[in-house]
Amino acid sequence: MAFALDYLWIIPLLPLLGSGINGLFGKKWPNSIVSFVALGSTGLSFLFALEAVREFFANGQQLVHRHYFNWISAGSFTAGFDLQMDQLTVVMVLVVTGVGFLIHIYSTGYMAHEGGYYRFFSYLNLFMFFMLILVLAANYALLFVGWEGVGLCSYLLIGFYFLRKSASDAGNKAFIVNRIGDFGFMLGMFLLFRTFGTLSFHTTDLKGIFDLAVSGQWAGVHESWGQFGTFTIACLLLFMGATGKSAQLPLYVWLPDAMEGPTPVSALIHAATMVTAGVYVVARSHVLFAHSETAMVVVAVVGCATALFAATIGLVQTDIKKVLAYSTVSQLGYMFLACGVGAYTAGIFHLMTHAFFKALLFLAAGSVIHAMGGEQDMLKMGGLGGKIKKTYATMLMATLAIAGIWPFAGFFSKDSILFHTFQKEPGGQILYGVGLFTALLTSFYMFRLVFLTFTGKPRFDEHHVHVHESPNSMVVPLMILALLSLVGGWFAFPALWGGPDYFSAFLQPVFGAPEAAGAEAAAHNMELILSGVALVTALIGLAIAWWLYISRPDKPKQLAQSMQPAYKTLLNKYYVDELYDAVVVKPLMWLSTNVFWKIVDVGGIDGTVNGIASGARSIGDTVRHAQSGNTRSYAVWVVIGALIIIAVVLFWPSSGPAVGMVR
Amino acid sequence: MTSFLQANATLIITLIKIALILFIVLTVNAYLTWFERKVVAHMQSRWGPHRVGPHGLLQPAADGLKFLLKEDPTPAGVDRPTYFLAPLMALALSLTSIAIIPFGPQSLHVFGYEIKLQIADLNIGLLALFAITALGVYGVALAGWSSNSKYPLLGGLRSSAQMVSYELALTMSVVGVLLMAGSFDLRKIIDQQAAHAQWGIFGWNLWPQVLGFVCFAIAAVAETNRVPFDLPEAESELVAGFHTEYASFKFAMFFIAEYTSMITVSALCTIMFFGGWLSPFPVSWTFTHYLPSVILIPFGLWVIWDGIRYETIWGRIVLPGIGTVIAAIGAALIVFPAANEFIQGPFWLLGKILFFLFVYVWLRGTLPRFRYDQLMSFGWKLLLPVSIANVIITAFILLLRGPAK
Amino acid sequence: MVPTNYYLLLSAILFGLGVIAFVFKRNIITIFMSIELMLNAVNLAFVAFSQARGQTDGQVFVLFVIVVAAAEAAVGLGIVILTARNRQSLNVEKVDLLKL
Amino acid sequence: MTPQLIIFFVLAAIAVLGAASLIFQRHPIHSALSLIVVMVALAGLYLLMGADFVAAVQIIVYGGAIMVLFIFVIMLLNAGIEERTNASQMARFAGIPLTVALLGILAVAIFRSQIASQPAQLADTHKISLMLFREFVYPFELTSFLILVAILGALVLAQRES
Repeated sequence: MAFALDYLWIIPLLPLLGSGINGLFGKKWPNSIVSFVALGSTGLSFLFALEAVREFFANGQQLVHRHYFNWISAGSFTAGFDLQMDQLTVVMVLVVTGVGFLIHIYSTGYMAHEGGYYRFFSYLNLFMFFMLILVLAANYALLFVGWEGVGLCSYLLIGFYFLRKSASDAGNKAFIVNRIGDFGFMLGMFLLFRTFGTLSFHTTDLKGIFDLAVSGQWAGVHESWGQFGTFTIACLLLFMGATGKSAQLPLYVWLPDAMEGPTPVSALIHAATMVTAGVYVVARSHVLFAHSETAMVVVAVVGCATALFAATIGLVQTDIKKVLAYSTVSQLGYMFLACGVGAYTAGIFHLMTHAFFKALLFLAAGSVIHAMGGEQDMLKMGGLGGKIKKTYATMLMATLAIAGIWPFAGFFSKDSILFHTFQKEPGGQILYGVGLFTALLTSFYMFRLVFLTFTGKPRFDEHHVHVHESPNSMVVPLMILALLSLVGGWFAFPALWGGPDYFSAFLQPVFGAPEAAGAEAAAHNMELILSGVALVTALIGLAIAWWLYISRPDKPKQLAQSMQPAYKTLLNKYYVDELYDAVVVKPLMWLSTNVFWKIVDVGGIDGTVNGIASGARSIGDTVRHAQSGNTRSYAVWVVIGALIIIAVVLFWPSSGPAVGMVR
Repeated sequence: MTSFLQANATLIITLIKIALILFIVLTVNAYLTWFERKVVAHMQSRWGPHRVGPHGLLQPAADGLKFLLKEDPTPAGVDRPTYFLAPLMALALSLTSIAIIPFGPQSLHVFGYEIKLQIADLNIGLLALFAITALGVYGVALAGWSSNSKYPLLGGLRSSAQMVSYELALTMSVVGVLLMAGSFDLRKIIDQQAAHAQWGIFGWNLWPQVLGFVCFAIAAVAETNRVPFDLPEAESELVAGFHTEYASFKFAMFFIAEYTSMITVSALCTIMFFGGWLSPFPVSWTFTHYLPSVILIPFGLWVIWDGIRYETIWGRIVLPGIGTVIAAIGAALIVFPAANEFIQGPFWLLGKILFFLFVYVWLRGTLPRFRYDQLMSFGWKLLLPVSIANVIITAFILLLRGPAK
Repeated sequence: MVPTNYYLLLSAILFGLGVIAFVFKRNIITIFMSIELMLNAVNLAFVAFSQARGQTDGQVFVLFVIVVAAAEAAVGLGIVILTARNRQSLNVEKVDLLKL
Repeated sequence: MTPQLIIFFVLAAIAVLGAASLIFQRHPIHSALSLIVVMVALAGLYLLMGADFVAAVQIIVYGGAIMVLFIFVIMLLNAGIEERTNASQMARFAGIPLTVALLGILAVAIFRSQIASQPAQLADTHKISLMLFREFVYPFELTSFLILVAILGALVLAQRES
């Protein structure tokens, strides 16, 4: 009856097919066919996902787990190609396919004039495939496949303009930094396997990791309930991977550089979907985290710190995409903060809304860049509002959403995050304060971006730059996303007047009952107050931005002058890249050059090889003299051989009287 | 004494036979030279030797005396052992080969001892014969090499190449006969031809094996280094070939060896293809048994008549004597039928051999010498293939006929 | 009648002499001859065995050996002639290079 | 001391002496001659063993063809006394002892073997031919091919490249 649920694998398969077809044959085809294939595959998989979700609901939201075939089976370790679907997966799949589909549409317009059209879409579809595998996977092994796959696609797409050195460098940087995280992730997996003897989440006989973690029926249960036991280590390792993928401190450095890729890529991969994989993993493994306070705290603190840190950097950036990148980092920090305080619902909620409005922001920024003919520096823009109205409107909505202005989506999600953070004991208030301040900064730099870009007088030569509205293929997705970023948060609407929060209710089977189920009423009042505070904060940020960039346009420079060192520090992103370069890269280079190359490789490996060769040569040099070319010596050798053979035949104990057998 | 004789009777008889054969053969050789010279002379309308003795009949003796008495210089720088060995080898081998030839069907009975007209009755007679002829090469080759002089060397090279080449053809050409006889034994070969005794001459191997015979005849002439294949001693180009450096009796050895091998080969040819001692007439014609006397008596009478009117007194005395002896032998054969019966085989055999010897001389008087390359190409490209073809044909026919005997 | 061991011993001695000749002669042709000598010794052993076992196959083997020896002599002597032509020497110790 | 034994010892002595002189003669022609002597002696031994066909073939092929070829080549190349160079130290010093060891080991082998020797019965040519053309027909054909190849090889080697 449940066709789509039985054939879940079709959802990732379709993008893979599209990727394959485009990658293999697209080179010869015109853009129309390529885009048809790409859009067709993605759209179909979106529809199929919808159908699957419908059946999921029809089934009464039972956890769907399908085993298709044994992928790895080595000794005691078996990892099947298993897909599962629960509420969390539903959210992720819909976000990925939906937003992905929209961005595909957008890309057809945006990439129309770029080279390597088929290549771009092949990569993009491949990314969809891996991302879907990641979210559908029913065990860590398969999840890791998707995990690495999206990393690969991100590398390929960041370096899409591989002729630009900065692009390829950025790609390498992303790849390498992610490796560090993935290393942790793998260690985490190994530890989990060693502990539980399996990697699958749930199994019918309740032998999956999560089942066991809940029931506690697993080997070595005694030694792992401590704060620094198996769970803590495993969770921290997984979180290390998450920080790599989701650009948290200290591994966030690759994301801003990732902006070298085409804007749709930034929107899809580095804003909406891939970077949220870390959050997804943490949420998916919440059962494990639940067992380790330490890990939770670490997650929360890191998330909070990242949020503030990135926001401060975002204050002074002038490259429009860089600003968005840092805001992405900071928003991801919010999500981790939510996960850290145990408000997984809020985290996923924010993940979803963020997917909407951040994708929208990037796409709109892309539209702006498109309009400006490739110009990314906000200081060279301004006054675009009148010329590209649709873009302006959608961008404004997105900004309102991210700033957390009621009734846009961001308000609800961020509000619930802050609320749960405030309720978190102990130390919740501190985190809340930081989060609130970050919200202020967020709304400030976002409106700064909007004002610099769309209002005021044009700061560019209008004769050379011909500003024009983007084609519909780009504008329509913008509008859809704008609508989503308006209504995307309304699942939680009723919660304001004490009604149910449908979203959290929906995710409840996965994450269990939300905290502070106790004092409902008090919590409700508190929530109202906090919401107000958050709204006011956002408005303050808006006001500051207005004051600085509309009424007193000269003020920013004076400010920059007055607090030069802070400004410089922020402008240079706290010199983190330089720091890493000095601490990690340079020593590593030195090590590989002077030790691994000059000593190990040249001395050790080449030495061994050449040594063998020279040894052979010297041996041959000595043995060579046996081959004097003098037949008589050869004859003597032959005689010796004959002697040996006859002696063996004669005197070998088993062979007996070989000669005397004649009768 | 007598006991000793009785004890080793066979040995003694064999020795006597050897001595007898040697004497006969050497004498025949001697008179063969006389015969050759006479025939060639008459072919060239000359007298030939006629000073020494009547009709030059003592010429061979004179020659032999000369050979014995002449000085025998050994050239400088010869390889002595080989130089002395070579003629000995040649002579010994050629004389040995005679030992295998059977001269008659029945064996003589003296003092109750059975005496075959054959020294060694081997059941691989033919093979042995070929083995000996094969070794015959060395005499020539070594002689040529050891005399340390260029003409002999060239002669030796030529003769060794030639003999090896033609030996192949010689051997192949008799295989047909062997197939028909199914044995190497010369007596058996003759008996096989006797199977059709009533056909007389038409029962001989000559007819079925005519190809083989032609090949054999040619190869035989070449094997004996006779004209037209006498390149090893081609006077015009190599002085005297391999025996240039040999003088007096060593030279005589080569000489005798050559004539002996002529006799051997003739005998062989007779036995192989001309029915050996079989008479050319059907056995049923018993009156043909008187043919020996019928030939001998008139011949003797003619000799007497010729001797009487000879120039010299010596001749007028000697020749009639010989004639009367011959005639007497013929008469005796008529008187003693047993002797007549016994003589039949040897008579025909010797008659045929004599015929072939005449053919040899005849060839010498007629044909020019081959050129060396002609010789080789003839031997390899014509003679050998033909003889092989003969073997194949014979084998095929025998196969069709079913198993022999 | 002669014990077979005598024949075998004789063939062994001849074989050994052949080996000695093979090792100690310098002339290529002579070395060839020594090979032939060894072959002959083996033939003798063959015939002796066949006679001892009252079977004929040993003699057949001898025939084969003789054929092979003939072929070997034909080719080998051809090579010898070429060598002598090209090196002006029959001494194996002077002919110790593959190239001229 | 039966006559066969006497003949055997005489022929064996001839053979061994011939082989020895093959070694000691300095001139290839003399070596060849001594080898011929050996072969003839061996042929006599074959006759003594009743293998007369083999004996004949031995003399015809070995004596009449192969050795003639040898002598022919020697004469053709006009090979002189062989010079006694001693480039090969191995042959010089290790040769004799090794060969003696070989002989010794062979002798050991022979004396270890106990072979019932039978009276020499005549293996007539008929039997040999039957065996040759029935049991050993394939080897026989192979040898014919071998000879063909040898002929071709000899031709190729002998012809002067023009």
